[in-house]
Amino acid sequence: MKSNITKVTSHINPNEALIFERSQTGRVGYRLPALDVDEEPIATIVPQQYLRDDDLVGLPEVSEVDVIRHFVRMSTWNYSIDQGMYPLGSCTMKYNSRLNEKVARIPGFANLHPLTEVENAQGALAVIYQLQQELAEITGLPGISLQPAAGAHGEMTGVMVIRSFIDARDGEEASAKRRTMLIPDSAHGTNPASAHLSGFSVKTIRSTAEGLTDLEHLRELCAGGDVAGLMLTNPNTLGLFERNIKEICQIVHDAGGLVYMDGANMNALVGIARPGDMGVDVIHLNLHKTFSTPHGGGGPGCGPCCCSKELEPFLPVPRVVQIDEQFKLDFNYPQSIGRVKAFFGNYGMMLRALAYIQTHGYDGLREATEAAVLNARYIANGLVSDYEKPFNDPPMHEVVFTDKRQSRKGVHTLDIAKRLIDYGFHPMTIYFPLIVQGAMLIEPTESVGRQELDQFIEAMRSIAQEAIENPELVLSAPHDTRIGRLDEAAAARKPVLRWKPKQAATAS
Amino acid sequence: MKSNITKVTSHINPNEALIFERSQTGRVGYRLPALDVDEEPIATIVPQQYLRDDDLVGLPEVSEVDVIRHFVRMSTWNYSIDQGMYPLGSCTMKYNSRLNEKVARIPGFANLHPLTEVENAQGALAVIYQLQQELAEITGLPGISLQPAAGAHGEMTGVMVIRSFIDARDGEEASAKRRTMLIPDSAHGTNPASAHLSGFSVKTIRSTAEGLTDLEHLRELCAGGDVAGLMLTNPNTLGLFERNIKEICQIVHDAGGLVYMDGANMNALVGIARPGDMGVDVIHLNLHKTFSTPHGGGGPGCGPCCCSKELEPFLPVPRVVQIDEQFKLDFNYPQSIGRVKAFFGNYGMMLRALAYIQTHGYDGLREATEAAVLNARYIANGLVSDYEKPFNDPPMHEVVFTDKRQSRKGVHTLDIAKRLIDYGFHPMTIYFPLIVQGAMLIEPTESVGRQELDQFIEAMRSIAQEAIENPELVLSAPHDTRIGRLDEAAAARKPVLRWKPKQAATAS
Amino acid sequence: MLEQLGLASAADLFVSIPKDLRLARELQTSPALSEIELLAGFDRLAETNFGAQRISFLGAGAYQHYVPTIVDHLISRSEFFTAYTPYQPEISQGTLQAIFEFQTLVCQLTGMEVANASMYDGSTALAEAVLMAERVTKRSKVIACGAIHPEYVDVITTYVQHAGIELVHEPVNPETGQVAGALELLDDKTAALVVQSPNFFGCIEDVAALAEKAHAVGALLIVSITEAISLGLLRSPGACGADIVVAEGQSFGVPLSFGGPYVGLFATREKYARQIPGRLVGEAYDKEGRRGFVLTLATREQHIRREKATSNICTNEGLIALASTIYLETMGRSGLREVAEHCAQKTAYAAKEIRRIKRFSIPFTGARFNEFVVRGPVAAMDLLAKLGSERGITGGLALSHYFPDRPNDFLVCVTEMNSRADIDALVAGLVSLTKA
Amino acid sequence: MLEQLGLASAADLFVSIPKDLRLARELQTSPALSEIELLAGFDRLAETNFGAQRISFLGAGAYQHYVPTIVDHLISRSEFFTAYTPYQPEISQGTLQAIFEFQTLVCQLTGMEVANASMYDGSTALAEAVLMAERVTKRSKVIACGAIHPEYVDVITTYVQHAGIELVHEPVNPETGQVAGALELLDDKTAALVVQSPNFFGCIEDVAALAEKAHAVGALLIVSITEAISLGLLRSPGACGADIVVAEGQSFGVPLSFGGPYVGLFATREKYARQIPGRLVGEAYDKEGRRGFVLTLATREQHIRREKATSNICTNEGLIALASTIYLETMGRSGLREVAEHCAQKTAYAAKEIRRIKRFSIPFTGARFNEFVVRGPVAAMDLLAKLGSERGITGGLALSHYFPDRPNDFLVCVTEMNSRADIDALVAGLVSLTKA
Ligand SMILES: Cc1ncc(COP(=O)(O)O)c(C=O)c1O
Ligand SMILES: Cc1ncc(COP(=O)(O)O)c(C=O)c1O
Repeated sequence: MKSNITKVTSHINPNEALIFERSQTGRVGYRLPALDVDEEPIATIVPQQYLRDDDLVGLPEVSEVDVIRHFVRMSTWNYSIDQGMYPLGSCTMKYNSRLNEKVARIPGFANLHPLTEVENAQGALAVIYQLQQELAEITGLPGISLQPAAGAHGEMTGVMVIRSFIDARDGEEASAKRRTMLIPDSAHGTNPASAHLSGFSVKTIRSTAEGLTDLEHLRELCAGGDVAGLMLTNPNTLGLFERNIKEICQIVHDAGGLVYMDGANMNALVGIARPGDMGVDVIHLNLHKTFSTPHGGGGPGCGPCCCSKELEPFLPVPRVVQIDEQFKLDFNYPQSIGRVKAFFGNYGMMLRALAYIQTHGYDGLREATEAAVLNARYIANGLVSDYEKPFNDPPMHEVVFTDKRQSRKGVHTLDIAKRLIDYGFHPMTIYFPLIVQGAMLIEPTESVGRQELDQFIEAMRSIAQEAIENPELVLSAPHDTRIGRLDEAAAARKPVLRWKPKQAATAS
Repeated sequence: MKSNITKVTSHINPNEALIFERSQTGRVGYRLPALDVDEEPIATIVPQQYLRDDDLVGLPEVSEVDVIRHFVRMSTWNYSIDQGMYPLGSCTMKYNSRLNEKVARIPGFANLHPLTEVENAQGALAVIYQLQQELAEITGLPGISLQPAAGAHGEMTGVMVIRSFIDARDGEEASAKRRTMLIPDSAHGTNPASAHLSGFSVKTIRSTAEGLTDLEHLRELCAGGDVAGLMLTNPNTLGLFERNIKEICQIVHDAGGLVYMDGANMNALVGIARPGDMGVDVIHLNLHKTFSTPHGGGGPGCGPCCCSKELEPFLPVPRVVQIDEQFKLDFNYPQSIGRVKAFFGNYGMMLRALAYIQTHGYDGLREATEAAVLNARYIANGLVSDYEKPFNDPPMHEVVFTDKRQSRKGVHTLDIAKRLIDYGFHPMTIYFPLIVQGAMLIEPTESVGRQELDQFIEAMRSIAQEAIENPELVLSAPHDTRIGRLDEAAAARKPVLRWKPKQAATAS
Repeated sequence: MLEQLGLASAADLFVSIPKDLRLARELQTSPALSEIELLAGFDRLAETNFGAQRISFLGAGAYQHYVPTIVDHLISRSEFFTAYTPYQPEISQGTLQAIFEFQTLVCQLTGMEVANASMYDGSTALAEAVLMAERVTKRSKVIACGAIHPEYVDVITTYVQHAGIELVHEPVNPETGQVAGALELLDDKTAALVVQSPNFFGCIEDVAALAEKAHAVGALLIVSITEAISLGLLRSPGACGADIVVAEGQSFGVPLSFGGPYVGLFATREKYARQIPGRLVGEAYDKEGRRGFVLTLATREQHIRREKATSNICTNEGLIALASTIYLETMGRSGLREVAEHCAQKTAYAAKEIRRIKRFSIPFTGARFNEFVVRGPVAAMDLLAKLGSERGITGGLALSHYFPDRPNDFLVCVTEMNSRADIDALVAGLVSLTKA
Repeated sequence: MLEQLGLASAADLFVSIPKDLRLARELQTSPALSEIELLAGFDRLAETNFGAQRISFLGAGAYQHYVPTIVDHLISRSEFFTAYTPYQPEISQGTLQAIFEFQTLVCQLTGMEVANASMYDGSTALAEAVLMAERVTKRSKVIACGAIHPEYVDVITTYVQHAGIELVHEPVNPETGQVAGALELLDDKTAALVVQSPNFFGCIEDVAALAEKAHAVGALLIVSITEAISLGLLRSPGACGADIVVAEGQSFGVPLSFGGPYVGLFATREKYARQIPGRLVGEAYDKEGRRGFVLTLATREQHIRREKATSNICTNEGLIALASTIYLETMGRSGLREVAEHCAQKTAYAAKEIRRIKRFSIPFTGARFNEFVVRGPVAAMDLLAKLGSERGITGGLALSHYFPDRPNDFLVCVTEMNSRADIDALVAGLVSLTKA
């Protein structure tokens, strides 16, 4: 326990100001080489009317050491994978290898311009091609586009591919009648949003009490003849494998639709089962989950779209192909949905993902999957005595619990999550999926050992105990952080989204 | 204030165990390429009697992510320059440029073997040569050896140079009578220790009430005819410039001795004044202080020895010389004291120091000195109202205060230092120099801005206030750290200097 | 552990997967490589990327700028690059405060009132801006004006194809290289004018004039910027009257990395804040009145609004936004200006020198920042190929790449990274390779 | 700030320096360079270090080993590399716990009871060991046995020259390459025998036998190791009876870096703990019983004992000791063994292949770990120079560098970094360059 300090208010780390508040006129943190061409008056180069006249007032003026201290201090306010278990369900917070970071920084890749003529970028294209091959083998789906920048972007791509395919198959007119995308109620929010972006309207499929897709409801919805496809996550967002997947695909296919699989949960399947073998037509992967490219505080990601041979002509262009030992860009896909991003996508992530696949090897990939599932199972087993587990099926790589028992004492999922922070853990995903009241979705990944799993289980049990004996303690958590719970409602009511100088702020 | 949490004992960061306590049989964190030569039974290569038979039991068995988490967590228990002001007097804790780190990691340097033939290491030798030239200009002393690995090592080198010089000048027999090294009572402990290593006995010179070398005492000690030299720090360890330095040198020289200057405080002089111009014969520099090579939690350092033309023949071999545009190693210094270290010294530090000198430029070097002195002066000014300042002379790059006023309330230097931790600062150097009772030696360096200086002054004043109003608060500091004050006496009484497995520990 | 769970083998973990769906063999992916082998393999591949080793004058949407060493050091801190989206503000303040600073910097530079936490890149940011203009105005025609990056146009085209938006094009004035300006298609059905400035041919557009025209019919003006360093010198789009400003932020401290990851900047007027796609960070306070930052206005987003969200974006470009933030704070007020000036000055020098070469011309008269089109006497593709293989210089981008009707044109970009000697070498190369 | 202090100019800060001692001009050092220029300059210099770009078989006290990527990442954390000596334990536990682990690892590997927090390098650690032996035994003769690294011998010679220690040498057995073994100089005035194993010629010494002889007359045995990886395979000096063990730790994850910074390991028996030079970290507890670590037994050290200290060392090699600690923990129990085995196996292969070359021989019969002397038919200096310039291979160290009487001998070192193809290329080079 901390003794009663009265004066500790100026501890530097907890109080690092905004950089704008630290700025002092005239300080600089950079140096450029002297200009080596004769300097012309700037207005002779750019007409005055196009020149900036605000002198960039407000931009910070700080020294290099100011910047270093600013960000080093701020960094200490973050929790990160490198500090411990980060069991955020659906996010696959696994260890990000330092080696992969080094690979991405090799100057021959890092300094390569995306518009370099292909003859001078063969190594870079080889990486794309190899990664395509590896992902095709892993998913069992031969058509791969690495252009999408994240999972949601991959979804949009995949759904557009479905739409273009149906347009081509049925003709515009018939296709215009197929504008429904089926999405389970447990799906991630990006699924309906992506479907909407592609011009589909969404119909929601119920989940069964077991936590699986309701086949009856699916059949019912498919009967209308307006179904373009189904977007299904597998294992689903409850961490359960949709064991009727083959039948599901059959039903959708029979109704003239296609099956999109959200591959965000591939960490449960790599090396064990392949979407392509299940009847799925198109999926996206999150390289920033399953393939360990760093989350970076919220990106960048990379969301490859992988599809069957049939759908391949519809993937974005350009595609990277190999012709006579040479890697080329092929733009000649007249049925393509078009480009979804400038250049080739988030290339740096591809380097890292390929490095991940190659350092693991086929056996290492399978073992990672096994460990991820084993760890989730171990947690499921360890917590079932203290928390409500709404579904009986053995979980795959993640497991969902609820606050049902704790809420009787007024302690809710949010409180449990916040209290976990005091125990040194990042909380699990909370209130997702939406269909489970008070959901706590726990995904340990393969990157934790038994010691840490035990610590986590112990912490969760201890919180369950606290919820009974001392609920106030849980309700007021976290106690050990730089700031307490923030008033998010007030923040949204009168949003302050940028810093402004003091006077200006009061003036406006 | 933290509320009364009762259960937070398992926070991961605060409780990272020793790696040996985390070890689990069979875990590995590395992978080597498969052996690509035919494997022979190992005993046919190395006779059994020479082979290890303990199977390396006890060495850790952990995964890569275990290692990452282990050190990342442990790192968070350290204070560092990058987090804030580190006003450790005599240590010159200035910002360590990231650019210099990058330079030291350029593969053409980092992968270069020290026994590479000189024709294949011209760039590396050029760096040594250039740095020698720059340091010669900065110190005004033309003979430079970069071989010493730290300040103390440079001292030993310099003192041995003096001894060999006197041997050569006076002959072995006469020289044998000159075995006294004079050292002020304010000197750093390495000075007498280095003198001793070189076979000298030490006589201590008193400081005056003003904090300077007592000239009378010096003359007295020099009268004996046994004086080989004087080791003087300038500015001295009280942060005061020895303004009689010229006279001091004269007295010593007249007595047949030489003057060694401890250059640890060169951050007060670079670009402003040069030891060579003061009459000094030999000095060492601390590249890890004045020239910003990182302290690294206690090294590595680099302690170049710089001397006059007269003493140059006595420097360690090999020397790096330039002959017809080619850099060579010259071993042909028959009067040399010999080698003080294998290879060329701490080469990586030389790269960084040269980068420091080149990015600053001559004007930047001078400005850094001015800022360092200005900052110390600002602190002196800011604290004089609350703390006892034992010397009147304006301080150079560091300033000494004492706990005289606070100790009346039972609050001592140690307590003030510990309390400063709660305010987010690293403490100053304490109880050094030994001649000032309750010394607090404060060296801000040039790497702090006014905002931080003001925060520091405010913190110190606040502590002075606390010492009056609530001494207990200061006496029990720090309050905000992972552990409290450790029982160092007990630790020294029954030293535990290594981890041992539990059983073995109880067995032994 | 398996034992403790009552399982006989790892395979038992997967009983919920029907047997016939389980892979009965190992994957046929690469066997495991050691670090030594892996690095050697990637090094070998990297060596064949000759483009990365040459003096380069390639721009066209991705720019070579100096990145201060501290940027990579700071983004490589575990606490930043191995954290996730800051959903738990109490243990994510580092990321949140950095994003708040990012949003502020983007506002300051673009002259706008609000900015989001980043988009995937400039091209997708532009597509999202078009979708947003439709939402805001409830109109469906969008006019792409003049020389917009062709790949950006492609991306918009993909995004709008199912959104009921009609994308039409206003041509380039062949003399000036700027928007032709007649704008006959502009009417009260128009949701937005889209303009890029400096445009794909390097010419600075008269953004203020376009804003006026757009506003006259109640349309929005969307300004797209591919070379964000231009903001250090050129009047901000906000000051010119833009309603939405998007930019590719790669120039702010992000390596070329063969096209990504980069970062899309997205800024608009305060009144449209609730129509912005993507994440927003706002100020918030705890019970004790301590300031912090949180993700806010989340009701716009997919995880709450699902198909009615302002966008489907979830993961954005957090770490790259952080890199830009560090870059901008390090360069600061004077550095950004200085870099921009060096670009403009060196470009002016290069243009002057190239114009002097026999049979070379600069077809467009519009004012430029750091890019311009050069017309040579031979096919640009061949000329540049030779310049590369014989002189080790990447001389620019052959415009035939996108415009088959411009065989002899190529786009040259000059930044602070090109020394005068580089420029002189380019000129010398062009001279000698086109000698009769 | 100047103003506030009542000063007119920066020059006024220096009034306590007599005017005639102040520099009246600017220094004539380099003008300020930008990051771009600085890096370009160092890159240019680095390119002329051809040695760094070649396949190499150089050892002789500095070794090429694989360094896992995480080592550099971790030591580059601000909290480690910009901290100082852990004088304030409450805010230095990261450094302190790491050193405690380092000390433990050194003990485990050397088979000794206590180890210090590091010395400058292997050579100075050996010199300090010799000084310590004198302190412990109060005897003054030290016998350097057999093939000790010549630069280490030089360093001992420098250190002992004023310490009243007589340094004598026991020759090498010209057949085996090991210590001749007669040890006629060994007597009850002897403070210590010093032996290196594997020795400078790569031969493993019979350390146990030497320990027995030393102990028989009350002398200590000091064992010096330059190739610390050998500890993964060879019996530990402690198990052989050594009293002080010193080693160069560079092989444990430290780049070659043209000779430094490296790290000296220093270990001995518990009973000599208070005679150890340098820093020691020990376990300690706070009032609440929480375990921590502190610098301890400081009364041995210069800052307290001044001229009576066990050494003058203050700054040591903290960060490099940390790198070694990370290396050792990453490789761990099995990795260290595996690296050592690869070295031994590849070296055996190389020796076998080289022995087959006409007119080449391996003069010493002593067992080896990863280095051995080769005798060629021509001057080694010339042969190696040609191998470098014509084949791009650094074939080893010409022994004439240290021993003019061994013109045709060179020392070859093979580690896990040398592939079989590298070895075959070396052999092919030797064959073709010595064809009559
Ligand atoms: C199940 C699921 N689908 C889709 C996504 C969207 O992926 P991204 O954030 O990369 O756009 C996520 C990630 O949050 C997810 O968990
Ligand atoms: C005044 C003074 N002299 C000498 C030294 C010794 O330098 P080093 O620690 O590099 O051996 C120090 C450093 O602590 C010092 O402050």
